[in-house]
Amino acid sequence: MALTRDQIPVRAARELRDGFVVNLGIGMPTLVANHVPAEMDVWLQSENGLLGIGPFPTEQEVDADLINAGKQTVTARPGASYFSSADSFGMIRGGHIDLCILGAMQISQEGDLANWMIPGKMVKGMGGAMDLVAGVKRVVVTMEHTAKGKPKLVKTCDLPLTGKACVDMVITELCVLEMDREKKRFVLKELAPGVTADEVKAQTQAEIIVPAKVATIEV
Amino acid sequence: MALTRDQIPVRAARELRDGFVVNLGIGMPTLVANHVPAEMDVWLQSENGLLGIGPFPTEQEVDADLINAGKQTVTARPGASYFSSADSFGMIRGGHIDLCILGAMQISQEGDLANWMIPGKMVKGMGGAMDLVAGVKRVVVTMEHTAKGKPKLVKTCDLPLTGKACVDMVITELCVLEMDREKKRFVLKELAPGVTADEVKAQTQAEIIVPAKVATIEV
Amino acid sequence: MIKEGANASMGSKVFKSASEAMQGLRDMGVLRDSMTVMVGGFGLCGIPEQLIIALRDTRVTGITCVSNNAGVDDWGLGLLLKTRQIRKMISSYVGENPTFEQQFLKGELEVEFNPQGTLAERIRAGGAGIPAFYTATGAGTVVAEGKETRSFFRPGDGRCGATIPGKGYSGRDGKAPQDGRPREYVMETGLFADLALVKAWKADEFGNLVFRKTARNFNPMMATAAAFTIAEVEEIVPVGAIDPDQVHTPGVFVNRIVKTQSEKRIEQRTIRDGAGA
Amino acid sequence: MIKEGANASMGSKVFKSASEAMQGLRDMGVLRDSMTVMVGGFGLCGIPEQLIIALRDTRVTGITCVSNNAGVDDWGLGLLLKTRQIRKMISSYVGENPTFEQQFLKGELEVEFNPQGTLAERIRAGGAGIPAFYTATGAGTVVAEGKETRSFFRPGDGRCGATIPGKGYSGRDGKAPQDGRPREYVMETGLFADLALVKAWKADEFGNLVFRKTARNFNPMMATAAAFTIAEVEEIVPVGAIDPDQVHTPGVFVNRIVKTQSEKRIEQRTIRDGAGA
Repeated sequence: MALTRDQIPVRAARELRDGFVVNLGIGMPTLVANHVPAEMDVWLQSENGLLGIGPFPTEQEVDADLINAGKQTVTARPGASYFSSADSFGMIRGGHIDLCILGAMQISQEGDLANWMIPGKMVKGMGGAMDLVAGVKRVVVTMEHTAKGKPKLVKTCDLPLTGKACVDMVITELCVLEMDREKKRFVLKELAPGVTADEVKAQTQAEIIVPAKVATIEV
Repeated sequence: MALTRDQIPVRAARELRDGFVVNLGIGMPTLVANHVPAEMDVWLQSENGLLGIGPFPTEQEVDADLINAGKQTVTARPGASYFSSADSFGMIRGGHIDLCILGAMQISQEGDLANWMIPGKMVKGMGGAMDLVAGVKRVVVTMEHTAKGKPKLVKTCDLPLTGKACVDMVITELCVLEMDREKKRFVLKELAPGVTADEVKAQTQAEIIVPAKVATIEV
Repeated sequence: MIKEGANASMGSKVFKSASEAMQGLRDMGVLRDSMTVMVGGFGLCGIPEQLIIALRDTRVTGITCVSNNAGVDDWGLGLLLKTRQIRKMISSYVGENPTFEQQFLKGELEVEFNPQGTLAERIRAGGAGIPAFYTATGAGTVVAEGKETRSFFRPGDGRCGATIPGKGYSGRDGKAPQDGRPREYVMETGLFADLALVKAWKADEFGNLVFRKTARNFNPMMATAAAFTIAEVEEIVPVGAIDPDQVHTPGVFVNRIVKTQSEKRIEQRTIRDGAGA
Repeated sequence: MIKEGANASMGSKVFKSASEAMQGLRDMGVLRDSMTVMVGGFGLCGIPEQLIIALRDTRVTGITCVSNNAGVDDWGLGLLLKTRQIRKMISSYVGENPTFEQQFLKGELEVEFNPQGTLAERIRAGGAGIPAFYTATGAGTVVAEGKETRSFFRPGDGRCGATIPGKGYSGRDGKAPQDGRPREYVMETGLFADLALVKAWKADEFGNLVFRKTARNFNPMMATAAAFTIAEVEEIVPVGAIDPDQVHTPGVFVNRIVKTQSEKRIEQRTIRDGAGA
């Protein structure tokens, strides 16, 4: 059984480590915040200038001057700090963020990422995505394995890239793939319960490495 | 009569304008601060991270955390701000300082400045001088016209440069010279009382422009 | 023109209204058609909302506008789009604006997309006298097209001072932080504007600024990267009332200050589950 | 190695003494002979004085030290010079130190002079992932020797976006700010160290730092430009006790914190005329 949309962020949350500073993209990645283990101290960075995002505000706490990169009202946790966009992207570009989790439209077999131009739609811009994938130490993508039946893991992206060879891990409803930097291919690390490697390969255009033994995603 | 060492900073202070942000070098340039006209509001910047230097402290006010670029204890005036060295030199390099006044060992006829390596002595480093002459909008040099009888205004500097074509004005005990950027030569603007253009020329190796009429420095 | 006469006194920096803060700027050569304007803010957070309206009312046209976003249809830069005063946007994301979309699709509006961090750094660079710098952001993407690229060892590889050009290296590599191989970087240039409109929380009469929470965003760098900077603030305090250690933008960068009543619109009012009661 | 495992928890960041704050760093690969260390401070102002002593006591040798100055004979980096643990200094000014002079003249100590602003910017660049940038500082001087130079229109010339390379331009020009001619710039590279020792006024337990007055100087950038950063502070407060708008260095950049009793020596005690009474 493939993972549900709710289970993908649960699996992604297992990539967190105590003390990590993490940037979560808009959409499904944002939900990872709900699954940080209680005993773990994770600091969420928002590229518009906040380290230490807290929960969404109560009605009384809403503050127009305090939003996240998705322009949602948020709060700041104790120990938070505010800084300029230049300092924020200095933090990102300089490799000081441990992990970012974001979505994708296409990923190439070498880890190229395309996630900023929707084909046939007006280009809205890349926002901070290109900076994040270029600067953050580890880039994890959460996404559906296919789009309208077509593989999103492809040999070469035909959509405009967000970054070259930047994806370290992909988590879909079917599996977890991890980039092998030497071999320049993703390795099938984990399979959703009941999903087979052949099923993954059937829905994957990219050449991937399938080890003899693949673990099952704990759900 | 040539200006005294005390009169040179007085003349230099006339280059100040109300509201100017100014960086003063160590030594004679520092004395310019004593001659800011009372009705004029001039902000002194110290490149170690202070805008708004105040007077030297009283014994009680002395604070090891508050020094100027010459490492002297100072105070901060109301409205002052502290910032990092990176921000300080962003301010300098970015052209946000109106005027700097500093000393010189040699100045070439095209306005090259040499003031950081003393011949025959150990090199101590250029500190912030190269940044100041490259970034500040207007560079004024106060110095003695000659050193041990030898002209300091030369055709070409033989000492290592602090900056190329960076000096806008030179104030010595004999005269005031202003750079003409089109002609790439200094123009004799003012003479000390009783000093003649010929006397200046005799002590100047650099080719300078001497207009038919030259004003007298008011003392 | 770098803050020409900016620091020279023109009386007080404090103006009574946003429109008064624009007065005389045509004569000073700051306001003119085809000018470049930087406008602070991220979404509608920390935008100089009244200054945008005042700029609209000056009727300058052909503006090149450097701003992370383009406002919404009836607020922020959307107001200047509606009146077609903007010719070109330099932004990272412009999603929320049908007027924008319409003009863009008709070819009436030019857009230069910059990665958000590259945009922020270009503005900082312009203000700090850096004409160009290298960044890994956008290497191998359309952002790098037409720009110079070259490889360097990354900062942090091979230790201090080893961030020298990677001679003879032509490939592209991944991002394992310790592999010691050079990486491809794109050369990006500094940005500098005729006018910056910024929003701060507090100013003193010298123009020292303090920003509040995430309303800081692009405002501090923009204040440094224009020939003339006007700050819209919520409170003006006497000189000396701001702790010098807590000034975010020193007054040297600010030419005029105006106190306004901000609407502070919220784009995505999101509240905690069950917290609405 | 960019802050490898820096943020991952190793228990509290707070250590009891400067020497304890050095513990385990050899095993982590941070402390080793021939390492690069950044040390904050301007003169003796804002130097991490106890951490310098603790570093001396680790007996690492062959240090490349990035620091604006080199201390005095018996304090600050002078202590590390005395023990000959420093092989090379990257500094802007090193005047105050006979030990330094002696070793330098004997060729035992290598010195790389950087203009102070270039040094500050190289450190900031290293911390911000910028491998190289251009500056007008030092163009046409010995500082530019062996470095790439090229011409750009300066930021502020020819308006926004015009800071493009000046094609075909080879001359050097003056600095009239509006002449619209390209100017020569020097390429400088980012600096990144194995270890940064910084001095702050206050820290919270997450490592957020607040600096005091001109003791800020090089400390904030250095905290960002090393694989491992230790902060020496005068006060440690609980997480949440520092206003998030007034954090100078976010805690992500700080690995360890130690509270010490600072001597804070003064090099030039200068008092007002007649104020000594």
